[in-house]
Amino acid sequence: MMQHLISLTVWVPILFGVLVLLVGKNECLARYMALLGALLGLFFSGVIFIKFNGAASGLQFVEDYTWISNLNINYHLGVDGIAMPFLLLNNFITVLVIIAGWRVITYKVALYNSMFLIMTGLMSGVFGAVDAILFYVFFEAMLIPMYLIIGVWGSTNRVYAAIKFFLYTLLGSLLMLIALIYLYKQSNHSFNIFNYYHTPLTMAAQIFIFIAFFFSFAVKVPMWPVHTWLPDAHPEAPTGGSIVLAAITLKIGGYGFLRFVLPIVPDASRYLAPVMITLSLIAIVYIGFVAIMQRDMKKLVAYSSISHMGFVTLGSFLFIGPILNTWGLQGAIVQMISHGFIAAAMFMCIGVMYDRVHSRNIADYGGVVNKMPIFAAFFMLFAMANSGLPGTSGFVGEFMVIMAAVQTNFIYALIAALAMILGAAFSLWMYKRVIFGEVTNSHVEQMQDVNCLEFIVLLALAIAVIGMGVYPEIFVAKMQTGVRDLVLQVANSKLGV
Amino acid sequence: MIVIQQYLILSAILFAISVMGIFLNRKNIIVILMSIELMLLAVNFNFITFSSFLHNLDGQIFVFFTLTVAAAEASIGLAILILLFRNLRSINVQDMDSLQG
Amino acid sequence: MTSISLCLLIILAPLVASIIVGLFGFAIGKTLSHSLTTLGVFIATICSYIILYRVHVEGFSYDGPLYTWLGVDGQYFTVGLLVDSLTAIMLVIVSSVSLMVHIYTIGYMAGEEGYQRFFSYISLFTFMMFMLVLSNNFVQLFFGWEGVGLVSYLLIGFYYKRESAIFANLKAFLVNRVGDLGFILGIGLILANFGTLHYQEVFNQLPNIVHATVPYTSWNLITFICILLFIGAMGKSAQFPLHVWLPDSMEGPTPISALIHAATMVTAGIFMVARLSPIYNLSPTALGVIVVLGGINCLFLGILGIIQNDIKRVVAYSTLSQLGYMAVALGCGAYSVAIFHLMTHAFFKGLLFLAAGSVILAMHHEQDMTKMGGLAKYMPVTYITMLIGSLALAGIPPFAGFFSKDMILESARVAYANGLPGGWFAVFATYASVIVTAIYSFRLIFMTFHGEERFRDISHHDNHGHGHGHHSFKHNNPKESPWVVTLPLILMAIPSVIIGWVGLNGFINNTIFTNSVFNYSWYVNFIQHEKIAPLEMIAHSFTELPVYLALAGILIAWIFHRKQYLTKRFVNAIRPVYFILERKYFMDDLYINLLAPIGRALGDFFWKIGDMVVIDGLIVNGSAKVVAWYAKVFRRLQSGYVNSYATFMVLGIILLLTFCSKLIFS
Amino acid sequence: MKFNIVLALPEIFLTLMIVIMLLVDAFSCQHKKHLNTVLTFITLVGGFILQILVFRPGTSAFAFNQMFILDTLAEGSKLFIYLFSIVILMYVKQYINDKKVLKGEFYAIFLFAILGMQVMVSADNFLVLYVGLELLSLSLIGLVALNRDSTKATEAAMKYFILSALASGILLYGISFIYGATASLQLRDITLAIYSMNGENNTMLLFGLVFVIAGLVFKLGLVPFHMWVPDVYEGSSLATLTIIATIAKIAGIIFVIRILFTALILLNKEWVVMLQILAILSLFIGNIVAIAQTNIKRMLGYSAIAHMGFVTFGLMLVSQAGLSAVVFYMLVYVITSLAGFGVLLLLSKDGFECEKISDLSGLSKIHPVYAGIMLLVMFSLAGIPPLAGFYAKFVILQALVDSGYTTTAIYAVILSLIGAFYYLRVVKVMYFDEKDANLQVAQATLSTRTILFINGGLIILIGIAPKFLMLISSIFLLG
Repeated sequence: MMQHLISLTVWVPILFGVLVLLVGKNECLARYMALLGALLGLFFSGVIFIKFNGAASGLQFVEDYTWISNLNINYHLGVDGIAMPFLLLNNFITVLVIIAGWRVITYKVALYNSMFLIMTGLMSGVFGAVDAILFYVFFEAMLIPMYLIIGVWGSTNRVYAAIKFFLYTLLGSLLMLIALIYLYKQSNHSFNIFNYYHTPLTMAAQIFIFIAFFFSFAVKVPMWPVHTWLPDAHPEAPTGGSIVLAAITLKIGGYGFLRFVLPIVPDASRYLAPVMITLSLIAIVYIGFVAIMQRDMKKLVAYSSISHMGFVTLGSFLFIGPILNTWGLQGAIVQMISHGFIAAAMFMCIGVMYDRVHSRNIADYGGVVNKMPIFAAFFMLFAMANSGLPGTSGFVGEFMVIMAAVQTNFIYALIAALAMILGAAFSLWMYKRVIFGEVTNSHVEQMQDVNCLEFIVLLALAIAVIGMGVYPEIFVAKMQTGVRDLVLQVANSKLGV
Repeated sequence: MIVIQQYLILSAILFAISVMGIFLNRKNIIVILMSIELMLLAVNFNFITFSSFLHNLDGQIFVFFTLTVAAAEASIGLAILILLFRNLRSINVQDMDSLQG
Repeated sequence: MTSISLCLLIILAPLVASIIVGLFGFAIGKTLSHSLTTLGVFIATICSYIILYRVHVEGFSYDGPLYTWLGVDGQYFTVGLLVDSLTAIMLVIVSSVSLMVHIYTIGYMAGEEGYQRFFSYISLFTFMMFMLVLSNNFVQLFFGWEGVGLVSYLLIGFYYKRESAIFANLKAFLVNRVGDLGFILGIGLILANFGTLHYQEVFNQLPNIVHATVPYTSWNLITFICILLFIGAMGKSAQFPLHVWLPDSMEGPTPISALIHAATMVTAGIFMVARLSPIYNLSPTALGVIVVLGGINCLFLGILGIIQNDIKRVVAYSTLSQLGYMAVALGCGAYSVAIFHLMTHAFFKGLLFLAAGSVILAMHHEQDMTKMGGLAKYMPVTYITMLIGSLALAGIPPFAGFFSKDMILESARVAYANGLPGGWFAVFATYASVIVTAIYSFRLIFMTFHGEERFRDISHHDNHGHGHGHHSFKHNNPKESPWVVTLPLILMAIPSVIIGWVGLNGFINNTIFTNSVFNYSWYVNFIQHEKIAPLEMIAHSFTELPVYLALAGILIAWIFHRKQYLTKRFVNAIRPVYFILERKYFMDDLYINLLAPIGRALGDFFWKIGDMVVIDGLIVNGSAKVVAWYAKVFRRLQSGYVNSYATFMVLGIILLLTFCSKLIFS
Repeated sequence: MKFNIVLALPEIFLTLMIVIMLLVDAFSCQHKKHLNTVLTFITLVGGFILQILVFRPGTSAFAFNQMFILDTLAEGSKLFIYLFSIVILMYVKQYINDKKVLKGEFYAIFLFAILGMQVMVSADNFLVLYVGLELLSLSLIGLVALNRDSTKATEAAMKYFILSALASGILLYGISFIYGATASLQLRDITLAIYSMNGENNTMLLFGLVFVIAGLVFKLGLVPFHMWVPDVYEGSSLATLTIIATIAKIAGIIFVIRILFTALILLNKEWVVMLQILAILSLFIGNIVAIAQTNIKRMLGYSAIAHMGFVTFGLMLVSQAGLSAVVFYMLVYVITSLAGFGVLLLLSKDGFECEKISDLSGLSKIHPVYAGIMLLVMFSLAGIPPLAGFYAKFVILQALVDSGYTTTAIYAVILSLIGAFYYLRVVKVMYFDEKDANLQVAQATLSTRTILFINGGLIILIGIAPKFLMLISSIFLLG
């Protein structure tokens, strides 16, 4: 049992997903079953989180079985300090998504719940995989449920969004596949990711691999300029879809940079770091400005996600001399987890309003606080977190990355810190127009405050956001060793070997 | 003395004629069927030439088979042609264009 | 109880009260809500005084962690406590004013919507302010810094239905964020160069860094850090040019104007600089910058106070001006004097705001002074306390403001004499501002409490929508406010009178802050030569210019009040200047009509051109279109004619032959 | 020893059964519909069992003066052809019964086609190869033309006939040159003869090679010898198409492997270049033009061109890894396609042919299980893990990169990305669009549904445990 915790985290939700499909006719049972599956996933990942030894180096909860022996592909799972928090985040969010969709989703209930459970399992697999092909399988398989989620339960422009999302991400991942196969060849036919860490590579090869990985992960993150699928996919997806997409799927991109790009091609990373930093800074500022002007709330939050994820990529590529900046790296991870909570919360809030008014347009709202004071309070908290208020999780990651950026180059920090202004501008301006003011129209007039289920979800997220802001050490302590090992790994050049 | 090349050139010419009969012909399908026959004959000619020059009987045996198959082919071809005419009221190559793109 | 537990109690009592009232306020009712929060702050106040006693008398001090907030790369950031004399004084100021405001609010907000919410907010604010002053490191300071900003945002927008209020709070937050940008970069540079964010550890390392420069430039690192940090202070303490949010913040209910926008939050920047005095002492350049900005605030923003008709705005501009004074004191290296003024200002300005609130309450939420007048006989307590406040503000001896302000003038002269960059401007601005201060504060007194009773003609229209209905004073007179309102006024008036006497020696001679605030050497030298005591100082003052300037100011205010035609003529004479003043030096226009539209235009440009046209249109959909175009072209090859199919096969053979031809003919 | 007729026992049994069926069909009354089906089933199962019985694992046995070979490659592909034929039979029986025009001939010709394939995969001599090929081609043409009243079907049959006759002419012409250069029709003897030339350039041989390759790739449908594929796919009835698109492809690829890897292996330097260029063209045309299609059969035709291009990448590597990748790819491709055609067949009823992509509109609401299987098929064809199709692509790409063809691999994945678009469109139609009024679900027997379900399940199962099938495909090449 203990040795198979990651497997359980991966397969139990998937199994439940299939079961939910099978009992599809009985919607009520399907819902409870889905909740049970999600809770079990949360339970297992929670056990992993608690049992995880933050001081120990290397992988924990390792499972290694032969899978496809002729190609030396193994069913090899394990987590280190970098991957572990994401498992918890992932399962936590899924529970909330299931609850959030409890009453709202009435169309193809079983399929909806099952898709989310399968998604969770697959994403847990992504974070738990040690074998590159296993990783890739989970990584790509996610596309299928996500495609359906966007396409089936999305709104008007869903088909375009779903296909765009799919092809965009597929483009990246196919190139990654080639890079993985290339690495397989270079590393004496091994698909173990950690073997790649010690595989000597020439600079040309490293740059090639970097570009391949870049396409794959930058699209997922998404980095400017390969970000345009996100503002289309988010608004079109149903609330749960947006939440999962923003909270977890994007993190896979950031995780990929840490797990693959930096340690496997350290020299190319160093060499191309200025490019990555530039793109990240563009994302932070350019997208920040774009977000200000959005009229669609979900688009706004989508753009704000891109801007926030800019901190992740920025933090991941801050070098001081040849050494990767621990602050930046740690900050990137914290930012990812924090953004998981905040983006989920923001989309949840918008979803709550959407369910009542059926519009995402800022102009269709105004004075919501008069009708939904409790909701307005939650939304305020999350909007503030989104603009990086200290005491909320949104601050911690940004703070660490900015600290790291100052150490590398003051100008980077200056530009990155503009996010403080822009973040506040787009979050609070939207908040002002939507929540404050007199009740503007009859739709708002009829709005009811949050119901019990919504309250539970929002409360859980609020606790997460504040908890992570006030006491981030609970997460950070578990990552320390993982991050340190990564920094040491990246410090080694592969050229001279 | 006739050298092997001359035989081969002859059969090549026959082959070329038959191929051109297929791809230059825009009118009648019958002509195409005839071209196919001619093509097989060109091949047969080649086989026999080689068989004779190599003193190896395999080529000639092959020719028997080819001829038999050619007969079968012709019968099927004509059968389809009839069907086609029944459906299209035409055996014009250019009229056979409902499947395209 | 140990002092640490006391400090924890100080922090937690308002927080717990705030959370309980915030979450369950609707359930526990108004009375319990205000009792609970007031009790929380009361406990904090008591504890603060105990701490002050222990620090001041028993010499207690503490600097230690509470818990580890974050650990990276072997560096641990803790949430900790720093208790020393500066903290103790600040605790007392904050808790006292906060307690007064809590009590006052019971009366002021009675019957308003969101009563519990308001109490929850101000308690939360008190907590954040305590976090700010008690912090022993920059991160926690920043937490408190932003936390008070958050509550300020919430409170300015308290009347969330009012468009002007929700505009003002957004503006306040954004302008503050501009300051915070500098602040966090300053923190970043400190971390990068000192390797720690703990105050004491930073101070300890200062000698190693003194001559360091910013990479790739020849700028002095310390100066750079100081200026960046001061940019933060400029936001929070409303220094020019980031002052624009403060006048607008008067949209919030009056108690918070007193608490947040006069007494405590806006002085956070002053506190921060004083707290970091060891760093600032190393950079005369940074001090020069502070002095000049402070001077601008002090004089030019003070002048704006003269032309305001909104009673709260007058006080608000006066706050800007006084913050300018504090900044000048900081810039002159007289940090303890700045804190001194901070303290006296907290009381008399808090008093002024509360009294103004009392007037507003009596006038049924009318804030325009042109619709008041002659209130003195109806509201004696308010009148007297407000007069005390104004006298203190104008710096008339022996009120509290006199001592602190006089020392600021003194320190400006000292700094100028010692060659501080921009020192001359500081001297000029502070002196000129004395007269300005007197004019606007007494203009307020005269317009509100004296002269004809203009309010009689005005049918008051209710613009709050909280159920007062329509009132008019045709037949009934304005009434003095209830005791919960006047009690705080009286309680605040007392320190406004005496605090200068009490604190003078400690602050001026810096005996009180021996280990926490370090004045610049020229000021220290100056003070050593002059032994200053209250009575001597008062006596001495009559031989000096400032008192006469203040008196002149009062006189001018009186003349303009009495002779309205003179006012009009004067205004006509300086029409262009008056226009500039009316537009507030175009600062609001700069932000609202220039910078904000540029930002929005950039956003639109990036979105519609960058994202939609270039990336999506050209690259993403463009490549899809190219593929679709290819599909159209290549499907035409499949013409449907069997002879063309055969042609392709033959072409294929030719293609294969060409690939083989090299081998054939080589 | 030399005659060894036992090895050909399954084929002989097949032939006998065909004759019996023709007789039965001629004399039985019309309403005994099921008799033909049952007989076909018995034939296929019998053939399958006999095939197992006659083979001694791990050996390569010859018969008929070495003209007929039974090695693991032949045995394996034969077994799979029987197996898949049984599946096809299950899928098509309802469809055939519903269609009034198609009678018992269908089964007879179907069996003839199978016989042709069996002969082809076992041939070790150009003559046998040719006979098998023609038997297969002519049967398929017959099957296409069986839909007599349809203009499209007859047109497709005519085009298929003309082009495949041209192709066999080209092939024969090539064979004649090879025969002329090596004085043999025996595949193994040809290798020896080429070996004895010591790498000297022999114009005749190379000339023959080009023509043989052209004839071969016609069967696979590589560009520019692909023109018949979309037309025939569109024109054939679904039942016929299922045969053409699945088992015929297996036979075709084994046929190509036989010729290239047995007879012409020493000329690989020459044919690798040719195959590479053809494969590149096929990927391009197949994937790009498929995007513009509205008919799902035609779209699958183009997709088949692209897939064959992918397979050819495996062939051109001339390595054990490449070949086993090819076999694996083919098996996965056939299994996946079978499920797809199965669904389409079950959706066609009473003369309604489910062939427009839009015919599938809203399938997920009408029949979620079929929609689910179709979804798996589409994603598998697009090569999305964890479905079988991914591993098929993966092994080919892996083999490509391992042999240093990294650029080719990148090209291949970029075109698969474009390819993914049209598969996605099918899913989109099924899941995102509103119901189509025409669409009805045919009543299928339990056995058919079970088979379809297993077939769909296999797509996932192979995805989860691809090792088993990979093992099988490497066993193929032991002989």
